[in-house]
Amino acid sequence: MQQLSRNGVLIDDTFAEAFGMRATAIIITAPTLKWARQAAITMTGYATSVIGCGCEAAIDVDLPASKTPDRRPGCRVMIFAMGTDDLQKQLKSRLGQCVLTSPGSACFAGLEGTAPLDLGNSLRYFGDGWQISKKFGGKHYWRVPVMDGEFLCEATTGLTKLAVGGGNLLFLAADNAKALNAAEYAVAAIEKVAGAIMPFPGGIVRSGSKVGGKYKGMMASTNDAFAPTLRGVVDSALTPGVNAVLEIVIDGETSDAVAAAMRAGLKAVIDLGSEKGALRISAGNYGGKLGKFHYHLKDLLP
Amino acid sequence: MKALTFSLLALPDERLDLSCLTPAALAGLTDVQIAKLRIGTSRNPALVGDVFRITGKDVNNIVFEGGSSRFDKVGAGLSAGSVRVMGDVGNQAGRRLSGGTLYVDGSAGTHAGSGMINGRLEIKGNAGDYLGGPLAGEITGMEGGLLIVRGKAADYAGDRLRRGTIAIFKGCGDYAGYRMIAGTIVITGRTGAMAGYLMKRGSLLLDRPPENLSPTFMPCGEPDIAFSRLFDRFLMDEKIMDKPLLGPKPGRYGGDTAVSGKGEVLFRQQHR
Amino acid sequence: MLIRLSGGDVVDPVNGKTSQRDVWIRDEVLIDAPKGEAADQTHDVSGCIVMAGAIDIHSHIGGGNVNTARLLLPEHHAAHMPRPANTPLSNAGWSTFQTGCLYAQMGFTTVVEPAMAPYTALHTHLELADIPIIDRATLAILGNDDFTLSLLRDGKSSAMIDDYVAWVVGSTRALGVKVINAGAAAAFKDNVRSFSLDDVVPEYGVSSRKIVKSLQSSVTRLGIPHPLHVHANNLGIAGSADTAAATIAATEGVPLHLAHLQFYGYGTGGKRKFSSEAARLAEAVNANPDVTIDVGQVMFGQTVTISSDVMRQFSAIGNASPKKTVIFDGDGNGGGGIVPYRYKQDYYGSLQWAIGLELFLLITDPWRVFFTTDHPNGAPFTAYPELFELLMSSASRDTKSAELNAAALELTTLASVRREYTLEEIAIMTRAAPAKLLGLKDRGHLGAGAIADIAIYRKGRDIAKMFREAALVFKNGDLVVKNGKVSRYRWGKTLRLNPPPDKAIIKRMKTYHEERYGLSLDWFTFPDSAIQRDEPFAEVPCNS
Amino acid sequence: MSVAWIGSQPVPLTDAIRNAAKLLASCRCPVFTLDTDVHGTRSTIALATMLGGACDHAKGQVLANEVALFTNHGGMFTTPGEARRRSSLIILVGEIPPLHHDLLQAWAASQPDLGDKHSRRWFHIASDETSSSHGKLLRQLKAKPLRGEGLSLEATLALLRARLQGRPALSSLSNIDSFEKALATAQFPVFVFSGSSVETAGLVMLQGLIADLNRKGRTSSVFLPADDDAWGSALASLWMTGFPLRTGFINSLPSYDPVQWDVQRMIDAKEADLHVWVSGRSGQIPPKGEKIALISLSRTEVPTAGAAVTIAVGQAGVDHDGVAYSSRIGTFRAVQAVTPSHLPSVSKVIGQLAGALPGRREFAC
Repeated sequence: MQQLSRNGVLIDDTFAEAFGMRATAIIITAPTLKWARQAAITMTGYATSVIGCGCEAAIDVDLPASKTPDRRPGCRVMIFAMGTDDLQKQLKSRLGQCVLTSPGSACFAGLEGTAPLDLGNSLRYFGDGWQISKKFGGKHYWRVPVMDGEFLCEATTGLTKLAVGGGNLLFLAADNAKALNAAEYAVAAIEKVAGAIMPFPGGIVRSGSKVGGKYKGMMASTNDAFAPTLRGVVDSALTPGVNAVLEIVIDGETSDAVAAAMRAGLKAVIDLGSEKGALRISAGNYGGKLGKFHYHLKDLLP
Repeated sequence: MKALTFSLLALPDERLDLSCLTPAALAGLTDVQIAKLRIGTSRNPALVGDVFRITGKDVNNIVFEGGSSRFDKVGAGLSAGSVRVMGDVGNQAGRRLSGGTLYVDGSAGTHAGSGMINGRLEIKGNAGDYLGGPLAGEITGMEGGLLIVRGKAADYAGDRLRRGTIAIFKGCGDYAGYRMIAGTIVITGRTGAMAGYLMKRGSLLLDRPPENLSPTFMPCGEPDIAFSRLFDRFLMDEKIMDKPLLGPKPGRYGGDTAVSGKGEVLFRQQHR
Repeated sequence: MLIRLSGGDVVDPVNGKTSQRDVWIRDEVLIDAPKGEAADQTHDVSGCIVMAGAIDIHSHIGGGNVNTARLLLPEHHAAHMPRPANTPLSNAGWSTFQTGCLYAQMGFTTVVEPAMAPYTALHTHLELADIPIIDRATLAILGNDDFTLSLLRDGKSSAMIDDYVAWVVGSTRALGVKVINAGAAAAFKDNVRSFSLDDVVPEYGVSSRKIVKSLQSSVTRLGIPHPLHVHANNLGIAGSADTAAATIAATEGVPLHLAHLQFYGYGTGGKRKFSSEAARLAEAVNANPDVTIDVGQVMFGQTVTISSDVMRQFSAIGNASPKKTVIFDGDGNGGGGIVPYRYKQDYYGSLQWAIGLELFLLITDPWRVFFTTDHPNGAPFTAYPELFELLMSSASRDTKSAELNAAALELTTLASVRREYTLEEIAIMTRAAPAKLLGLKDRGHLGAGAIADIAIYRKGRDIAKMFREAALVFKNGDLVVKNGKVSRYRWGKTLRLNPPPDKAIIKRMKTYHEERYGLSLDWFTFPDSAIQRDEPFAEVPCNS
Repeated sequence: MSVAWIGSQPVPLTDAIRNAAKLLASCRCPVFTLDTDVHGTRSTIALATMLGGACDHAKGQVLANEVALFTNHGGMFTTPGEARRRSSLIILVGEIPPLHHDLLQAWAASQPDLGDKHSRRWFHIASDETSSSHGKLLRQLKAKPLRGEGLSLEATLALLRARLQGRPALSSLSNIDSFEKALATAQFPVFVFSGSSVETAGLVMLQGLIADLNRKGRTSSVFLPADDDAWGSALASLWMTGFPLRTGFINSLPSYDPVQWDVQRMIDAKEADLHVWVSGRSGQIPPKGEKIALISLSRTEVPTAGAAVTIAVGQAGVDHDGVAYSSRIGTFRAVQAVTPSHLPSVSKVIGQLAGALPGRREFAC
């Protein structure tokens, strides 16, 4: 494989292969950022992968009070799924269990989108007839009485079909500490990119996978080519000196958002240098057969 | 292009039905054809040309130079474009307005904004009874849009409001929000007796504690709700108000319990 | 004045086959072609169909409940704005004035208001007298009043019931008797909410069946030409076909007219437990020569339901559109309910529409099925032209069906029925048969001696247009409509029976009203002069 | 004795008719104020249809209040006869006009003979102030007041409705417990109201209350119009034009608008230029100080001050036979002349006016 080098970090001439997804976004506000984030974090828990969780979700960005509809601090949360029905189902149950329940929360559409997804429309019945519908400024809200006042929730949010899931970067490092350091730098940089989320814990995944496995029914199994302990016994992608690999998976509102996120992550890890971080950066793909979005690392370099 | 302008020649003896003078109705007509439209309502009804001098060409931008309390149904059915009246209007201004803007530089008679569906109607002066309300027999009032009265409104403002927002700045008479179905009425200044009588749902938003409510309105404390901030912001974004109306912890009454108790009166707390 | 209508196709099944012949009018009546006389006026009606003036036997055109509907719905005019523009008949026409004009323009010359509460007879007649051009008549409602129910409870003689019925018919100037959900309006005042043929009115212990049977017998014995006009129990309810079938079976050899049968054509089949039983009812009607029915066809759009079946109307409040209603617990027979309603092309509306047409098409004898929409309950009478077209053209039924709810239509036989009414059958159903049913020997046909009520339609492919705008209409020999427009106003008469009153019953009524209402009987009766028109009434003889 | 005047000058009736017809033919916007029986109303409306202009009743304001209950809401009603025979619990709503006191006293003197047949009990829904004339009636009926401190009638009705549905409210009502007990036993309670005693809003509240009670039991109301003739005229207008009074005719087509066609308002605003006052009621004359031409059809022996033409007319049921709405029976009644006189009926005079108009138009009466 041809490799490029930047600041001592080798960049594989490969690409991340990603898929079209359905996505939505909501804005959660609360009396304080802490409680807005709490609602958001709870809502996006157990949402790392559509395979096991039904959706992939995370906080996109925090929003200052001046940028939210009700002038309280908040954050924008994005949720991704493979189909509209899945997305609606996940949105409804997570909103009901995690946002409605969270102290002082309110919830608004975070995306214009091409079609509506129910927010308050599906939760209003919690009001048992006392819910209040309000339409103004071209928007529709529900006010549901709860024990600390009202849960204010926009009736719908938008759905986008232009979303992309599965952008990724692989950081190959000399040891675990350096791999983690590189990944953390990447996460911090990508968090600043609007419209892109990293659904795995802290944005990082260590159990990269390949499609299928030897056991029946396994949809995915360990990415043995990148598992350092197997370097000698399998057809490994790892080069000598690499003893740990961590991956960042990126879902974006648009393909551009994924590219921007990868670009930011690449830059951060390159800037960090091979001494403190990754020796080499790669990306995961399936040979280009499965996903229609290909992000070539060489095109994204600083 | 200069606005299509109707300059009042002399005050008419009769009430005029000006519903035919909207952009959609006048599109494609020549000045001569317009001058021949019948607007009078008595036995020898006046034509447009008898009452107005017509100048300008831009049919999407209609201006009445001069007004009268006999100008009925100004901007009725307006769906796009702009109508401005530099004076008073009579009854049913902006009746079933569904888009565009109607601006009245003076005062309006009864039923201004009756059955509005969308769009914006702003009245600089006062409005008569039944602001936004239905005509006799109709069972829903305003169904959407923005209706702003910078002066006072008389009785039954927002009668059977179903959707949309009405804002009244210098107080109103009795029975504001009578039989409201939903929607929002903002009132600053004094509100007369029996506001919200028979309201089913909907919100009356006041800048002060209400007086003379029916005993079927129950105090509901002053919980902190996000809605008041959201709505305050809407009022300012739309340039309806220049400062917050309710603030974060408005007082609340629920009512009319004679009907269901699902409507509300929210008001700005005085001590804040 | 001698008028000749020359060259038209005369459709007059009572007097022979359809043929091209001249029709002659002398003053107010039809005559055979006079020999050696020249007409003062000749109208060339070649290319036209000539029929007798049409007769509507069941149309709520005036009286307290109709006027209350006007009061409740001033916005209704707007709901009935002409569509398409400039076709005057597409406007329902609320006023008495409009009613007369709109009927005349379609070639109708006699219309029966089928529900006059006896205590509001004066009001009804004032309204009917203000309907221009056409003749009117009305049926007196009985069967829910304390007096009738007390007679039945107390087992009084049939002669006494006959005397009472005759007094009511005579003093209210009715052309017949109607019973509306017999006993239910009385029971509703006692908080009964559903009422069937064998249910019993509280306080009286009298069943609905007993009331109907007693009045049916009285009407027959009194020689009232029109059989008892029955609005049966359970109108509009899924499963009401059983009630209608039971009522049909209850004729027992005595004539009976069942009103707006469509509203009883409902079974409980299908997913929505609302299905068509029209075929079964049509079979029952076909098999029972004592029964006549009118249909009460449903057509789509905004209308208002007006009925003295106060129990039924109360139960319909929830479906009111727009949501405002009047429910009136009147004196005895005088109650009712006004419930506005919009027939939508949904499952229910489609089914109702189809059931009405099934009845029209599956009942084989045009002498026993009558053309009504139960105006305005099923549709305003201004929908008649479209209905004529549906009856006369299976293709137009197919076209309309394609717009409607397929699931509903599948539960009906409509698609398989290809019958098309002929002009002769239309003439029987809307002219000859109503005249016979009502005992009006002077109309419904074009034979010599009949009054000159004539409708002339210009033949054309567009059946609805043909019937919407009569080319010429004559009423009592007066030319009143030209090219679908009223050209001359006149005042018709209200047709009534006048059975001789029995002195004893008058005395009894005086006592009853003084005791029970604290008022003398003359508060409840009126002289002809109260109508303030020249000869407002015309008498129709009872059968001897 | 004179029956017609031009200005203050007695003239033969035919001259007055001709003169009035001239005024009618030449005016721009005639308005008609009615206060007459059904046939007087019918003829006046027929004339107004020919001429354009508008028709209103002399008591148009309170009539509009009553009409609005129906046009805006509807309700549940019964007749005075049915109330008398069937209701053991009568609730008076506000002040019932004196003209109906005889009826109420007749009920009090009788016993229901249908339904629960209990002797009648009376309640009275009242505002905090009640006039003394009404107080006497209430004492005679032994009507228990339902009222709350400082509450208007509209507020009291709201409170009562909330209470009967078990919903909370801020005040309490006198005698409410005994009222609830009475309601529980009566089979056909009847609320009695008039348009003069409650604003339309209160009437709508009352009908809501009645609708609530009819979910499980039976209750109705008797409407006693503030003025029988006014209600009769409204009904006649309804069948003739499709609309109640305060109907105008633009191009002979009727339009109903209780604001626009308020005749007194039109006169005050000088939108009208000819006022035709049509009253067969003794002593009733048009409001003074009107600044437009006036034709007065009044039951009078002297010319009406300020009228261009005055024609004396009779009253139905006094001077001549006629038909009038009667709240005793809740429908129309033929009334006979009590003291037949030479005074012509309104309908006759209006018919002559119509006949004297130039051109040939259809007079629908």
